[in-house]
Amino acid sequence: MYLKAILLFPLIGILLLSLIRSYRISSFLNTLFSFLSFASSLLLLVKRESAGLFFVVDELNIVFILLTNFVGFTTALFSQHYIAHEIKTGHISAVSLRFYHGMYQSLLFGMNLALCSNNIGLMWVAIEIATLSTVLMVGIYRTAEALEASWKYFILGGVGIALALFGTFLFYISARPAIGEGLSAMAWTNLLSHASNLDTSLLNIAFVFILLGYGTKAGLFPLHAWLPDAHAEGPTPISAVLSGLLLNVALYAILRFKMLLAANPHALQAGPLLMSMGLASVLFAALMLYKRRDIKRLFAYSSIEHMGIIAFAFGIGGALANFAGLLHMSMHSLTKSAIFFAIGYISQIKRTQKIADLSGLTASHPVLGWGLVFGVLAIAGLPPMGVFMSEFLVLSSAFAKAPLLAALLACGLIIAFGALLLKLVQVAFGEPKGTSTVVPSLYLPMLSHFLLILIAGIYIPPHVVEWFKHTSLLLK
Amino acid sequence: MNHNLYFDITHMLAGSMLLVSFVLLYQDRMFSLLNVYTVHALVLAAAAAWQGFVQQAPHLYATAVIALVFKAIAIPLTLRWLIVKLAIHREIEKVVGSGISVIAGFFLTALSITVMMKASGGTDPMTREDLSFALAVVLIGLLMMAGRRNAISQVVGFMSMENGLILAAVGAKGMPLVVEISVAFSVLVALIVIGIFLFRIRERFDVVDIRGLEKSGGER
Amino acid sequence: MNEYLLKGLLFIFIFYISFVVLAKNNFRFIYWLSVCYSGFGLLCSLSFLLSGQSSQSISFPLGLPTTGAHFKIDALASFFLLIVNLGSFVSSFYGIGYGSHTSEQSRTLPFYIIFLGSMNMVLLAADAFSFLFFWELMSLSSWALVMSSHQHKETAEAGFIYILMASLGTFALLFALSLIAAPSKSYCFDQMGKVSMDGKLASLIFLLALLGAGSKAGLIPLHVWLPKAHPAAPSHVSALMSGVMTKVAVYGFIRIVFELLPSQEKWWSILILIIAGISTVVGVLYALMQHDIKRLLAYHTIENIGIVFIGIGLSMAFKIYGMTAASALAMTAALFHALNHSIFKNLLFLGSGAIQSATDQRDMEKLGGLILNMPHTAFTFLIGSVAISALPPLNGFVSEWLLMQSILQSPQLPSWGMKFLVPSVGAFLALSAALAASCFIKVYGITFLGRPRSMQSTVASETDRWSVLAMYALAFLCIIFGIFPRLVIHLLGPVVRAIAATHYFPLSAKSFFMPLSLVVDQNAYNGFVLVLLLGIFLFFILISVKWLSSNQFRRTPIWDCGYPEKSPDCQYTANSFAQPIRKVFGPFLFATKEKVVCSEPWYPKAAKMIVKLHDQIWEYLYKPVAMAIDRISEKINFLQFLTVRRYLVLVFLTLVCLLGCLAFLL
Amino acid sequence: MIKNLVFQCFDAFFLLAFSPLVIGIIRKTKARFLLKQGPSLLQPYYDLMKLFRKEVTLPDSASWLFKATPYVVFTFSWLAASLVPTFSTNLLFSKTADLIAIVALLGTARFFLSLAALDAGTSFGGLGSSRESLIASLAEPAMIMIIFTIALVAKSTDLSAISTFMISGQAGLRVSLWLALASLVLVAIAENGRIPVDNPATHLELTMIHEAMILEYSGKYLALLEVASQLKIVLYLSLVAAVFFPFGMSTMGSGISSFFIGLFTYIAKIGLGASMLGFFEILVAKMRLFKIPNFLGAAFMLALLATVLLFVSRSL
Repeated sequence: MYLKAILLFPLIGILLLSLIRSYRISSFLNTLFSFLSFASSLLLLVKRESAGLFFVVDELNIVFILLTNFVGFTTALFSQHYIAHEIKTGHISAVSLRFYHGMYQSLLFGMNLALCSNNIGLMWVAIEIATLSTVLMVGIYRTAEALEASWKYFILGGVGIALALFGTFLFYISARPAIGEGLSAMAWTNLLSHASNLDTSLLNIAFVFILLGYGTKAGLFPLHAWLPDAHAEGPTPISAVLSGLLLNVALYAILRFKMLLAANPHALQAGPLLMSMGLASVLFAALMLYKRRDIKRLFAYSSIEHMGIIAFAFGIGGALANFAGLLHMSMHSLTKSAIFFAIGYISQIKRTQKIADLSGLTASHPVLGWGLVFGVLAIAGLPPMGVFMSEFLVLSSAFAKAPLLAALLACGLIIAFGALLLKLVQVAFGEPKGTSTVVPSLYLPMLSHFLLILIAGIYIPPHVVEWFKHTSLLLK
Repeated sequence: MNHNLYFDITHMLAGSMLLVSFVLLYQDRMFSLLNVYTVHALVLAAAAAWQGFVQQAPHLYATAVIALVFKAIAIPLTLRWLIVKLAIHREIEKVVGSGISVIAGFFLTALSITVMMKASGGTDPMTREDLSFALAVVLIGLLMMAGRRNAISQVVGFMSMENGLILAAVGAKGMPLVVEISVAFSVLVALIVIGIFLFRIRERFDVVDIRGLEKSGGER
Repeated sequence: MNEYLLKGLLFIFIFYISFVVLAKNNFRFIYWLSVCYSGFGLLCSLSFLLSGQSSQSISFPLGLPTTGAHFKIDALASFFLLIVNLGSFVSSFYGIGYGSHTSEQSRTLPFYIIFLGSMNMVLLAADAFSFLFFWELMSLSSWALVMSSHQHKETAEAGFIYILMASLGTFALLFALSLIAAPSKSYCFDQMGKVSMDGKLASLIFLLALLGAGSKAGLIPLHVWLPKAHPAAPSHVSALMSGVMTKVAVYGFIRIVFELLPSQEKWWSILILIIAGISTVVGVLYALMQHDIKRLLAYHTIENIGIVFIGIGLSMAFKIYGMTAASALAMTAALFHALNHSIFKNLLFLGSGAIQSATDQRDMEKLGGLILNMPHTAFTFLIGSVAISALPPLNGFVSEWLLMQSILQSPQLPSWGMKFLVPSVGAFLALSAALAASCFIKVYGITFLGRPRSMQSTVASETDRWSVLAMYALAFLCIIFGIFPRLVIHLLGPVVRAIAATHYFPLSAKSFFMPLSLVVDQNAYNGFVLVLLLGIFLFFILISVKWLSSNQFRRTPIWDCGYPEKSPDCQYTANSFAQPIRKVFGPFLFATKEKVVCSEPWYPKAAKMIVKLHDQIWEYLYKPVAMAIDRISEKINFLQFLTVRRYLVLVFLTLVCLLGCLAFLL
Repeated sequence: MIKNLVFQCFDAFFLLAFSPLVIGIIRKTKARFLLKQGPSLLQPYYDLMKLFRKEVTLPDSASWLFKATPYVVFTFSWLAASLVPTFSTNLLFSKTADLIAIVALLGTARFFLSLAALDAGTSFGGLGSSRESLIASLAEPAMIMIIFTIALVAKSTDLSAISTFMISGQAGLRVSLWLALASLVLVAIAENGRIPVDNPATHLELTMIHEAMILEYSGKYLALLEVASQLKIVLYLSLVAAVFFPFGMSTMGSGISSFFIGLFTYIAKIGLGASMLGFFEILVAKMRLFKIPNFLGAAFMLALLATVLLFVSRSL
């Protein structure tokens, strides 16, 4: 029932919000619906339903459902004030506003559906819904840059869609002889239990397509091209959700498929593939960070880097590294969205996204400035924040298993850290410059994320550990 | 009819789709490109219908109808209208020449056949060959997108890729209808979005050339 | 009882950190709290060391899931706790007064607390995660402290290099610890050291530990951040960073290499000795070339860390060849020097802080004559200078004497390489001690003596009483540990026994005060008798001179061989003082270029001398890397500006490549 | 114990009384070799008496350090000198400091002297101080290598133990010891500021080092510093004697006759050493400042060679 609820609330939200014209009501309703889905996802913790042919809630997705709805809710909160200012400055028209809120709920719906679907076809549909909603939202400012970013996202995303769909077909075809025709051959639970009987070679080809298809969504190098622009040109709440959630959902899909491969003893080792793509993403993003001049694009590249780390972690495999990967996914989404919250207000206050025009924020705007410092240090993997723990686990298991690659990864991390720090010092320290406007802002979303990652850096609840551990075993 | 004939006809339909893909690759005029694409969609419709007949799966007829009405008639007409309206019916600018792209297409076909033949030892030969043709069509569609500068021709490339996907889907026995509908749905959405885009682009630029669109190229 | 102490330490830590929120900007409160906190830590470590109990450990279900957070106090940890808390005790005390001279307290206070706490916790941590957690937290909080004067451009650069090097070090340590943890499948230190290991792997771990700890401690060539970052922080923080944090790095090195690794290879000690020897001499030569007083002190840290590592390297060499007694002696010397350095380096940094707050100057060329205006600072700084120059009868000499004695044990090493290497290191040590002395003649002479070179220096006044008290406390320790070195050696007993399996100076109840002398083989040094004799001789001379000579005196203008010059600019400067040494060592080490610009006789203009020093390590080791990264990022930046079609080509090629791999490889 | 204390006290005061005479001997020797009459052997004593009686002038800018330094320098030098065995080994306080500590005591004295030179804020003071630091820094490694060589042979850095060992003749004739001796002589010349490193007899010369440092001193302070530098010369001469020519030394516990024999041989040895130093000084000319690193480098190389040869000869 709760499962239905997390799907139903956004659905109602889509319908209702695309009709309401008033900003006040619609933004409130947007937050309310996000909160309702968050609340029902919390209830999901208490009572879990058994897997059906279409939906499933298990150890792997429960954390992500919870996380998605939580970040969805906090972002909705953040977006209330953010969008209010955008309307005031005339960046967003009334029509676009209806569109925006509708699409926001449709994005949440898509992600929830993708996370709890037990059917590879349904998951594909869900991810497409989510992608298309974000495509539309990225272009909402209608500036040349925004449209271009949106177009880029659409074309590359479309190709990704096609590739992922082909992969999905291939999975079905490989499963058909073992499970039989029809829907049951597309259900995760069935696929997993019959994994060792699936057609091995088809599975390999299918995985390549899935990796490229969903990898495009996850922004792995060299499929990343849409990501920086989409983050930079869209409204900041969307950047937060993109980085914090949609990338995770795409990776989650890859993980599901990797699980099948892992359960089949003869199938291709997905590890090296993920590792090399992850490593390439980390190194590439790290080097790209240095020449960035737009602060949102900077953190978009940082997201690519972190997706690379996660892919690398799953690529290494083993209980520890998989655990680390899952942890890193959750930590990254919390941290990165919080950073985007801070940046959103900062760019509104300073009316610029150019790094060179921002300076001395800790002096002029202590909460935002120090918030940004905290977030960047957290994302760079410094204690006592959660990313430190996940990076510790990733690197330490990598050092033990593949020292050379791990050393390369560490190099990439240091290079990226250097770049982020360089920009951070420029933005947060020094003498403040430029004029600033007063912007109504709500720090609660940002601070709540920070509190969570702070706690996670020191203590992870045993339940979460259990879920992650169980999943790690399945992932091999 | 005996089993061999079934097989041959399936083979022929899939093969002709690949052939049409090659023809698409070869085109260098806007209208003829659309015409060839219509043929592509028609062959797909035929293949879907044939599969529906062979597998005795009535829902595949629906797929065939969708392909016929939507891809073979509606979309080419829309695009033709767009081309006229935007006055871009000139030669397609290619990055590489037709000859080279056709050779690349051959390589891709060879690759997909190698991959599929090597792979599906356990599956029946019909699915296997069907799949290898479908994969080739998908790859060629992608090649087209990568090799053309013009937005319309890229869209055509994209759609031929979708056709390849559907070819694979209809070849797979017992594939639930959910998937086809979703494909149709996605194509529909894709078109709508493209339409919105074209209009928006029209508001600001006079050409639907991606180069014009990419003028700003992000941050400098 | 110690269990309670350990628990107390941990709980008070949490309690203490949580006070940041309450105290806001009441800096006196925070510093008093820090005094109490480090005082408690000091008591804990002393009681542990004196009671001679075995280790106590405790664990919490925090930190790494399933492993938990483990904390342990043992002899080694408690000795370094002593160093850390002694330093932070005095620095916090100093902060009570010094705090009023600094602006923007909110940028230092929270991080100061975290810094102190994390240094303590690194020492207590007993699993890899907690260790690195607090290690990195220590770097992070000290980075924030460095960044507290964020308006200066150099600070940003210093902080940047610092935190990058710190992360490099952390990654290296993480690498090392992961490799140790891998076979035993546990991150807990207690289980980690128990597995035997392949020699090559152990060597890799050693190199990584050296890289990790060395970069934090400031061994050459990993030192580049140190002289930039340490001076940038507020002075009491510089004192902690230089005097104390580097010791935490030494602790980390000893913990990993001597405890977690089952055995040591022969060439390790050779490598350590070479690096440490070079660090001592090059560190002090760099220091001699400086005229920023805090930067100079920071360079001296490199030298002293080199000395500590010489002791560690010797101890390792002796241990490998089974000479446990000599190993214990060298380790005693190393640890003693670590303690000494933390004391006098703290003292000197606090003194420089007092100068800075009195004159607003760190450049020695603008100071002078402060001995008249700041008598207490001047006196304590003099004590610190004598101590750091390794001159008797103060503590710096005792540890260097012990180190020399352990160097004298080296001919018994069977390896020929070591036979030649160790005496050369001894020569390096002697050279560095003498150069340190001349460096501090320069520092003291230019800063405190002579005539004031600037207005601020003329009108400077003595610093506040808290700061003075803090400095006197440290100066007192310098003297006490020089006269009664056995006090420290007694404390070191359990530590050295834990590392080197034996203790050179036998521990007995009697040996606490008597005999006061240190005896190695037949060689002896007795600080107490020495001071006693000095006192008697001095007394005799004072009496007899008073009786013998005329007691008339009068003040006159300076004579200066008949060429007196009124302008203070005609005094020797820091730069000119170092000129002979620069001329001897400079061309080789710094590629110095000196150029004298004299105007033509008919066009009178001040003559100028331009000295250019190049940090060759920076230019040949670090700059190329930075340039390479910059160039690569410039080269690949075009990937941001491709057209959609080109991105599609990328996707397409990736797909084809992967399919090709499937087709032809599998 | 009491006897030992008496001997030790005698040693200290004997050195104090004897050291100006050594300077007298050096000056006399130099004068004689230059075919001059030269001042009386007792002239240094007269000079000191004169200085002690004179009024002190203090520079305006001088601080308390300026006044304290002569006492500090004197005390440290005197203590260091009286810790070196002269006529007898194993005196009461010989276990207080070994050779390394004695050298370091001189270092403390030099440290304070160099500081005092900077105190008045003159250009000459800084010049002397800066050059002295250079020489001291370069001499230090050579000294340590010498100590190392000696300690390797005698298995100790304790001077009494070294002398006892050397007297016993176990050391034999070793090339290393001769090299070490040569090196020690070079170091001693540099440390004491004798020709060719420094010329104690000149003023108003840009090459002066030690004299430049004490330029502002007068009266009793100057006298104390003079005595301190004389004690330092005696110290080095005694060091050479005790390590390389220890014959005739008495040891604690032996009779009064051996005490007298020791004392007279000691006076003879020091006298001989002083006149050899005087002779050497008239043979060479003062060096340029930047030749001194080469000079001390040679000392270091000799000492290093001594150590290496020692390994070869006995494979310790």
